[in-house]
Amino acid sequence: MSPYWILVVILLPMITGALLPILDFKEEEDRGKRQLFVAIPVILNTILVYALILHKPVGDLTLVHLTKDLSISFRMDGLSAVFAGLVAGLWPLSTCYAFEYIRHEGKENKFFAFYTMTYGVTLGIALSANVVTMYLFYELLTLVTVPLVMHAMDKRSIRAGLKYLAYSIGGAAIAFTGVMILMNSGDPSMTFYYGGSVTESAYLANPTLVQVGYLLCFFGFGVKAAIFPFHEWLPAVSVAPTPVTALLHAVAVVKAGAFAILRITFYSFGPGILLGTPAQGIAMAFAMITIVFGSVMALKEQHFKRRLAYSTVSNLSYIIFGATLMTPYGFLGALCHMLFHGIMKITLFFCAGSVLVQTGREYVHELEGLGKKMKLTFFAFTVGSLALVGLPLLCGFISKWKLGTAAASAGTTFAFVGILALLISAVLTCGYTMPIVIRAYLPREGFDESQNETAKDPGLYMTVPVLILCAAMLYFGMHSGPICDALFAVAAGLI
Amino acid sequence: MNAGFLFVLPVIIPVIAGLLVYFRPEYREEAKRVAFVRIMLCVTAAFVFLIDLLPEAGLHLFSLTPELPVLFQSDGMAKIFITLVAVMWLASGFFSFEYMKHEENHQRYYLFFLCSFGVLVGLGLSANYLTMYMFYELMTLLTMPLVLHSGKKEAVQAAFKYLFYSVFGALMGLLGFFFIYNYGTTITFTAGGVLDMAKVAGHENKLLAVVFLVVLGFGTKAGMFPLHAWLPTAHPVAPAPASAVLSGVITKAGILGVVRVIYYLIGPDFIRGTWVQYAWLGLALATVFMGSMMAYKEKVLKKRLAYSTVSQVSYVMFGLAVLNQAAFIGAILHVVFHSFIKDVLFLAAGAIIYKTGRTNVTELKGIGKEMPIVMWCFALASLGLVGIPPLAGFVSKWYLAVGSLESGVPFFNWFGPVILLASALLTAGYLLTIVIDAFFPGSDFPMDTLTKKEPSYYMTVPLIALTFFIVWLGLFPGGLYSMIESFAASVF
Amino acid sequence: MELVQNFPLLSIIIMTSCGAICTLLKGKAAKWYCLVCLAATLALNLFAFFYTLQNGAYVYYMGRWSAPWGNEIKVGVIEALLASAFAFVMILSVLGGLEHILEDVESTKVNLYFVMIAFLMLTLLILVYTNDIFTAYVFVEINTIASCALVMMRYKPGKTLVATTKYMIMSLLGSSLFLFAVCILYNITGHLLMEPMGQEVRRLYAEGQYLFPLTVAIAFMGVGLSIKGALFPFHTWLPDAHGSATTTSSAVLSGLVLKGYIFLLIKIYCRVIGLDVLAGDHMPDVLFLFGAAAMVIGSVRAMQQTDLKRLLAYSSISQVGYIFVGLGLGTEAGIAAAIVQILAHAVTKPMLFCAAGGFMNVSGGSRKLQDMTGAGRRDPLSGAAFLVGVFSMIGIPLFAGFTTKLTLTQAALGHGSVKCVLALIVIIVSTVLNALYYIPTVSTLFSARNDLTPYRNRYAHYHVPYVAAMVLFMIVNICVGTLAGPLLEAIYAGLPSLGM
Amino acid sequence: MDQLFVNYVQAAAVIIYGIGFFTLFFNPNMIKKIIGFDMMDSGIFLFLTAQGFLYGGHDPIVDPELVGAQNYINPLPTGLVLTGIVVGVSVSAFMLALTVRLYYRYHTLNLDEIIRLARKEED
Amino acid sequence: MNSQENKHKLQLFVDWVNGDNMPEEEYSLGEPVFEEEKAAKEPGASPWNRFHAWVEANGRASVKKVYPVICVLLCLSFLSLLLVLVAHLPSFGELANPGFNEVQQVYIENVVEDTGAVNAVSGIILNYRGYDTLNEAHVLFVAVAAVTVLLRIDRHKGTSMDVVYEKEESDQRYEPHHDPILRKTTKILVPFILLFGLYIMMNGHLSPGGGFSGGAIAGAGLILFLMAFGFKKIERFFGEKVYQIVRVGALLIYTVLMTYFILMGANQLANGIPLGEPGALFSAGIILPINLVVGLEVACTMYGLFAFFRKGGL
Repeated sequence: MSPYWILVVILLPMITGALLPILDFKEEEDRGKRQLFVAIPVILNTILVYALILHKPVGDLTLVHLTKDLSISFRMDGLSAVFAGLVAGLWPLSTCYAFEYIRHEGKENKFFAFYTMTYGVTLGIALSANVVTMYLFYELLTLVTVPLVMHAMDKRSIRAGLKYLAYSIGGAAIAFTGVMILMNSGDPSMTFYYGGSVTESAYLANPTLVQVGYLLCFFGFGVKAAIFPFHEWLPAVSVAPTPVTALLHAVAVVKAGAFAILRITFYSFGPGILLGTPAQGIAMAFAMITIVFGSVMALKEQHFKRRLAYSTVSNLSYIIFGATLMTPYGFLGALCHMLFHGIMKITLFFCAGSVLVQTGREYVHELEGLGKKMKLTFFAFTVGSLALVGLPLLCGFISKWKLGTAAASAGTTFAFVGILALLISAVLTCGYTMPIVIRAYLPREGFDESQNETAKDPGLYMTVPVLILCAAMLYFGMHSGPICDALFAVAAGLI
Repeated sequence: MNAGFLFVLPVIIPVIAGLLVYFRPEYREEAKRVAFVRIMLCVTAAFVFLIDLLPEAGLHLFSLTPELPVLFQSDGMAKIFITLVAVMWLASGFFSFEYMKHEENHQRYYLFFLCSFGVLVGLGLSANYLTMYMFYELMTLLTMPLVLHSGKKEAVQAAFKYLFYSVFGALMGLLGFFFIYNYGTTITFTAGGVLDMAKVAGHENKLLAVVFLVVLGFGTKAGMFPLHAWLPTAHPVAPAPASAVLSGVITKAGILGVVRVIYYLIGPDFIRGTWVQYAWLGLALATVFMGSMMAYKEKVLKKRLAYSTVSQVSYVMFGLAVLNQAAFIGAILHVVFHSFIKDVLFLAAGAIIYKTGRTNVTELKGIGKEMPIVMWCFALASLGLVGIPPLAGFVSKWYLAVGSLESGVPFFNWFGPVILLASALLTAGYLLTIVIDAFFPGSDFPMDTLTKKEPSYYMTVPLIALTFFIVWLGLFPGGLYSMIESFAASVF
Repeated sequence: MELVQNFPLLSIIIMTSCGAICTLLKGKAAKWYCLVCLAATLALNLFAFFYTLQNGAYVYYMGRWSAPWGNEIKVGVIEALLASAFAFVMILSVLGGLEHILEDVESTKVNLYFVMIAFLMLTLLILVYTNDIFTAYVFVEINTIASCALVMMRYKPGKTLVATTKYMIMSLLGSSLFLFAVCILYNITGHLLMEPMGQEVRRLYAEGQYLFPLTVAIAFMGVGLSIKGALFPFHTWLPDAHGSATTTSSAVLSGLVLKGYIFLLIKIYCRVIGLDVLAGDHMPDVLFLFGAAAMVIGSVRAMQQTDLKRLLAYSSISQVGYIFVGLGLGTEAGIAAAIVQILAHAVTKPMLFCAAGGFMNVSGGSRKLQDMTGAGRRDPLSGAAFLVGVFSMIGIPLFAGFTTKLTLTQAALGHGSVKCVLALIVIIVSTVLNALYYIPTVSTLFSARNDLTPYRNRYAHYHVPYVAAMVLFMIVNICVGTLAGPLLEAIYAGLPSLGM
Repeated sequence: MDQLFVNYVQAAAVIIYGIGFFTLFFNPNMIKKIIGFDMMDSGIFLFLTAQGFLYGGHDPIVDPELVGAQNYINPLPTGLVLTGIVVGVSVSAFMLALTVRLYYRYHTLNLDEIIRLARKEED
Repeated sequence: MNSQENKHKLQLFVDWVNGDNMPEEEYSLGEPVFEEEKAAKEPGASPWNRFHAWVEANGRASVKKVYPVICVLLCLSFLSLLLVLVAHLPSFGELANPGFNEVQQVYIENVVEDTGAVNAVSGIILNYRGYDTLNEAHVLFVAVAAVTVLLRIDRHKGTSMDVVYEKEESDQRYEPHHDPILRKTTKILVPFILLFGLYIMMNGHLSPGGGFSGGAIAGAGLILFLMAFGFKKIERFFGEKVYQIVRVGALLIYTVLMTYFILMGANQLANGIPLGEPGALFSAGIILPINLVVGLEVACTMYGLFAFFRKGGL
C-alpha cells in the first residue's frame, strides 16, 4: 500500500472528531446517529491500520519541511506497527464501551469529539518517522486529552486536569531540550534508524552532554510514562470518566510516553552508545524505584480507580525497565509487556467502570459480595488480576517471563536487582488485586445480602468488550508463539 | 499407545467434578452431593494408582511459547508424590463428608477441595519448571479459599497472610526459573542438573544467591524458618480435613519444588560445600528446634499440631540439605511417613472438635475413654512421629541421622542428629502428654461419668486405615525404600 | 544603482507624507489613505527584501554625500525582512482593531489617530534601516510621542491618561540616557555613522584608550533602550499602557514598537561596538540575567491577572525576556534566535490582542476573564485566532513559537557553558508557566458554562476587515512556524550585514 | 582629577544633568518633573556643544581669507544641538498638555495622588 | 528509653517467630481519607499571608519614608559616575580631540562649494545631514498633532470631551479687555518683529539663524498680536483653515524638496539647483527655500501650541 494511507489513518479520526461539534447532534434524540457517526470511522480506521501493518508501505511520507533538516514525516516500521496495532485494536472496544457509559455522564458530543481525535493523535505518535513529528503529536495529545479529563467540569476534575496539564507540558519542555541535544549530536534530521542516529564521533566529542541529553529525553517523555518523581498526575486523573481513564491512562497516553522512550532509546540515541553508561544506570534505577513505589502506593490506596492507576504507574515502569536494559531481549520484553499490559489494564478499568455505573461504588471495601451479583464483570476482573499477577496460563506471565529472562541474560548486578524489583512488585500486585477478588466472591461472616440487591451486570455494550479482552488474554497466554516471534523481529530491528 | 494421555485425566476430572458440584443445582442436598464426590474421589485415585503401575512415560500437552512447553512425566519422585496425594485426599474426603455437617456452604468447600486435588496431581506429574510453577501458583490460589472457609475475621486475615507468603515464595521460584532458563541447557527436569558450566563461568556467586532464594521461596510452603509465620496461623483456622490435607500434603509440594530444583535442575554438586548448603542446613535445624519449642508451649491442639508440622517438615529440608544419597532417601521416606502421621493427628483433632467441641489441650483429660478408637489412632501416630522403632517415623529418622553422619559436612554432620534427637524428645513432650492425659487422667478425675462419643464410621474408617499404613510401613519399609532408592541413585 | 534600491527611501517618504496628509482628511478618508500607504510600504519593502536576498546588503546615501559626512541607511536582508513584517503586522492590527478605533476615539479626532499610526510606521522603518545613531535618536523621540499619543486616545480617558504619563516619563528617561550615550560615543570617536564609528571603537579598544567612557556609553545605551524595550526591571509602565489602550494600539505597541527599540540595540551592539568588545564589558551577561528574570517573573505575574489584556501585557514582558536572553548569549546564533523571536512575537501577540478585542465585543465591553467565560464559543473566529496564538506561545510545532524555542535552544546548546544550562532551565520553566496561565484562560474562554454569563446570547457579527485580519494573522503565524527553514537561511544570510 | 578641571565645562554640564535627574525623581509634582526633563536636556546640549569648542577657534561662518579647518570650531555638535532643542520643545509641549488634562480630571498635580485616585476609580 | 524500645522490638521478633500475631487491620473500614476531600487548608497563619497583611497595612507609609533616601543616594551615585566619566573624556578645546578629524575638515573646507552656504552649520543641518532636519520638522508636527488630540475641544460637534471643561468655559472665550497701551505698542512692534523674523529666515545660509530661529521669532510676533487683539481679530487673517493649510503645505513642500534632493543625490544625478555665488542672498541651492518653509512651519507650531493651551482651539 502507498504511504499516503498513513496520512489517511491519522487524519480520518481527527476529522470525525472535529466534525462532531459542528454537526451538533442533540443529546438524547439522535444518540443512535451519533454512535453510527463515530463507530463507522473508528472501525474503518482500525481495518486500515491492520491493512497497513500487514503489507507495510515502503519509505517515508514527508508532509512539510519545517527547516532544512527538520520535517514532518511519517513511516510504518516495526515498532510503530506494534503500538499502532495495540491502539487500533483496543480503540473500537473502548468506544463501544463508552457508548453506554457516557449515557450517564452527559455532554456526549464534546466527549466523542475529543475521544476520536485522540485516536488520530495517538496513531500520529505511533507512525511518526522522526523526533519532531513525534514531539508535535506528543504535545497535541496533551491538549486533546485535557478536555477529556476535565469532562465532568466539577472542581475536582478541573484541578486534576490542570495538574495533568502542568506535568505534561513540563515534561514536554524537558524532553524538548533533550531532543535539541540529540539534534546537535549526530544526524540533524533525527529520523529513526534502528541502532540510533547519534554518531560515534559526536558521542566521543562530548559523552556527558549526550548522556545528559538522553536523561532529559528519558525524564521528559517519562512524565507521560509516570516515572517516579513525575507520577502524581496519573492517580489524580482517575476522576475522569472510565472510558477516558481506561483508554488514555491504560493504553494511549501512558503508552505514548513509554513508546517515546523506546523510540528515543533504540532509534535515536541507540543502545550501542548508552550500554553500560551511568545514564543507563540512572534510568534503570528510576524505573525500578517506580516499579516498587507504584505497587506499594497501590496497596495503600483505598479508592478503586486510583489503585488501578497506581498499578499502571508500576506496570509502565516494567516496560521502561525492559527498555533501559538496552538489549534486543529487553526490547522484546518491553514490547510484550506494552501489548499485554494494555489488554490487562483496560479490562480492569472497564470492570471498575461497570461497578461504578451499576452501583456507584468507588471504594474497595464497598465491593463486598458483588461477585455473585455481577458475575461477568467480576469474572473478567478475576481473569485480569490473575493475568496481572502473572499466572502462567494468562498473558501476564509471558511478558514477565520475557522481561525476567532478558534481565537475567543482561548479567549486570543492576539487572539482577531489577528482577527482584519485578518480583516484589508482582507480590504487591497480588496484594492489591486478590483482596478485591476474594472480597467479591467470598464475603465475610457478618455480611448481609441486602446491600447488593440492585447490582447486576451492565448492558451488552459494556460486557461484550470486556469478554473479548478476556478471550484475548487467554489466547495470548496460551498461544503467544507467533506474536512473540513477530515482536522479536521488531526488537532485533529486522522489520 | 503410551500412557501419556492418562496423565491428563486425574488432573482434569477432579477439577470438572468440583465445578459441577458448585454449579449444578441438584447437588444442593446432602446425599446426592456426598455420593457424587465419593465416586469422583475413587475414580481419580484409581487413575493415579494406574499411572503408578504403568512404566515411566511423558506427555507434551501444548506450549505457551516455542521454548515453554507444558510437559508431564511420571518418574519415581512423581509417582510417590501423586500416590501420597491420592491417599491423603481419599482419607480427608471421606472424613469431610461427616465433618462438614456442622459447617456451611459445603458446595464451595468441595469445589476447592476437588480442584486442589487435581492441581496437586498435576504438580506432581509436571516434567518441567514451567508446568510445576503453573500448578504451584494454581495450588496456592485454590487452597487459599479452604483456609478462608469459615469466613471469620481471623480466618480471612490468615488467608491473606497465607496468600502473600505463598505468592512471594512462588515468585522466588520464578526468579530461579529465569536464571535456570538462562544458564541451563533446558528447563525439563533431568536427574543430576542441567546447568551449562560454560555460561555459568563468570556468575557463580550470583547463581548461588539465586539458588538460595529459590530454596527460601519453596521453603515458605514447607514452613522453613524465615518465611514460616503463615503456617501456624493458616492451618488451624481451616476446617479439620482441609488443614489435614494442608499440613500433610501441601507442605510437601514445597518439598517437591525444592527437590525438583536442586536435584533435577541445579544439580547437587553445584551447591555441595558452598555457603548455600550451610545456610540451608542451619535454617532447617533452627526451624526443627524452634518448631518443637513453640509446639511444646502452645495450648490449642490444632496450633500445636501446626507447629509440629513446621518442625517435622524441616526434618525433610535438613535431609535434602545434606546432599547425599542416604539422607535424601531418609528425607523422602519422612515425607511419606509424616504425611500419614500428620493426617491422622489432624483428623483425630477434627473428630474431637466435631464431637466434643473442645479445642484446648488441657480440656482433653479422659477423652481416651470417650473416643477410644480415635485416641488409639492418635496415640499410635504420636508414637510414630516421635520415632519409636516399630512405627514409620523411626525408619526415616534413622536414615536421616545415618546420612548426615556419613555426609562429611564439617560442622553439621554431628550437630544435625543431635538437634533431631532433641526435637524428637520435645515432640514426645508435646504429643505424648496429650495421650497420657487422654487415657490416664489421674485419680481424682471422675472417669465413670464419661459417656462414649465415638464419631460415625465415615471418620473412624480413614483414621484406622491411615494408622494401619503407619504401622505397616514402619514394619516393612523395604518396598518403599527400594522404590525411592532406584530414582535416588540416578540423582546422585 | 537600480530603481529597486530606492524603494526603502520611497516607502519612508510615503509614510512621512501620509502622516502630513492625514491631518487634513476626515476620519474615514484618513483611514483608507493610511491603509493604502501602509500597503505601498509593504510592497516596496518586500521588493527590497527579495532584491537584497539576491544581491546582498547595500548602503543608500540620504543625500549626495558618502559615509562619514552625509546621512545614510543600510538596507540588509534582515532589515528589509523586519520592515516588511512590521508593515504587514501594522496593516493587520489596524484592520483587526478597526471597530474599536471608531468606537474608542472621538469621531473628530480619528484622523489624528491615523496620523500617529503613520508616524509610528515611519519611525519603525527608520529604526530598522538607519545607519546613523543621531537620526536614530530623533526617530526614537518621534516614536515616543507617537506611541504615547496612541495609548492615550481613549474616549473615557482617566486610567489611560495616568498610564500615558507613566509611559511618557519612563520613555523620556530612556531616550535622554540614549542621547547621553550618543554624545559620549561622538565625543570619543568623532563619528556619527555606525561603520566609521565601529572602526574607531575597535581601534580605541585595541589601544586601550578611553575605555571607561566606552563602558559607560555601552551601559547607558543598554539601560536606555531596555527601558524603552520594557526589559524586566524597567517594565512597570507596560502593563498599564498596553492594558488600558485600544486594541490596535496595544497590539502595535507590544508587537512592533518594543521590537523596534530592541533591534536598534542589537544593531548598535553589533555594528558599532562589536560582540568581542561587548563581551569584554560583561554587558551581555547582564542582559542575559535580566532577560531570564523577565521570562520567569513576567509569566508569574501574568498568572495573577484577572484582566485579559493585562495578562497579555505581562506575557509580552516574558516574551521580551526571550529576546534579551538570545542577545545575552552574545554569539551569532544567539542574535539569530533573538531576531527570530522578534518576528515570531511580532506575529503572535498582535493576533492575541485583536482576539481579545473581539472577545470584549462579545462580552459587553468588559475586560474581566469571568465575564468572558464562553466568549470563545460566542465568537468562534477570535476563539480560533486566540487558540493559534496560545499554541504558538506554548511552542507547539507548526506554530511560530516553536521556531523560537528551536533556535534559542540550539543557540544555548552551541554556547556550552553555565549560561547554556541556565538558559535551558529558564526556557523549560517559562514554557511550563506559559502553559499554566494560557490553558486555563483558554478553558474559561471555551468553557461550556456559557449560559451562566449575562452575555450568553451576544453572538459576534463580523466585519470584513476583522475577518480578513484574523485569517491573515493565523496564516502568517503558521507560515513562520512551518517555513522556518527559508526564514532561518535568510536571517543567517543577513547577519554579516548586521555587522557580525 | 585634574582632567576634571580641564574639562570644567563638561563637568558643569554633567552637574546640571544630575540636578535635572534629581528633580525628576525627587518630587512628585508634574511641573517639577517637566522642569527636571528640560534641565537634563540643557545639560546634554551644553555637554555636546562643549565637545565642538576649540580654543582660538573662529565661528563656523566660513570667510575666504581664513583657510584651513584647524582654526574653526567643529560645526557638527552645534547642528546636533539645534535638532536637540527642537525635540526638547516638542516633548515638553506634549508633557505640559498631559499635565493640563490630568489637572482638569483630578484637580491635582501630585503624580502619586493622581495614581491613587486612578486606582480607586478603577476598582 | 531505648530499653523500652528494645523490649518492643524483641516482642515484635517473638511475635514474628511465634507467627500467630494477627496482622493489624489491613483494610481500614474507617472513613476514606481521599486527598481531595481533606479539609481545605485554613487561610492565614502561613508566612506568605502575614507578609501580604503587613504590606496592605503600612505599605504606602513606609515607602513614603524610604523613597526620598533611596532617591538621593541613587542620584548622588549617578552624579559621581558622570563626574568620573568626564574626568576620562578628551580634554576640552584641544585640537587633538577626536572630533577634529577629516569629517570636520570637509565640513569646513568644502561647505562653500558643496552647498553654497557660508554658514557651515546651516550647510550641515540642511544639506549634508539634511534628512535629520526634515524629521525635525516632523517632530514638531507630531507634537502639535498630539497636543491637538489632548486639548482641542470641538464644542460645536457636541463631543462631550470632559464634563469638567464645561464649567470653566466662560474663561476660554474671554477676550482680552480693551487695553490701549498694549494695543498701541503691539501695533508698532508686530510689523518689525515679523520683518526681523523674515530676515533671520532669509539669511540662514549667510549668518547664524535659519528657519528654526526665524520661525520662532515670527511665531512670537503672532502670539503678541493675539494677546493684544484677541481671537476675533486674528481669525480675520489667520483662522483655523489658513493655519492648517500653511502648516501642512509647508511640511509637504519641504518633503517634496528633500525627496527630490535625496533621490538625485543618492543616484549621483545632477539636481539642477543652482548654488549661486557664495555670500549673495539668493545662493546656497535648496537651503534658502527650506529655511523659509521651516520658518513658516515653526511659526505656525508656536502659534498653534499657544492657542491650544489658551483656548483649546484656534
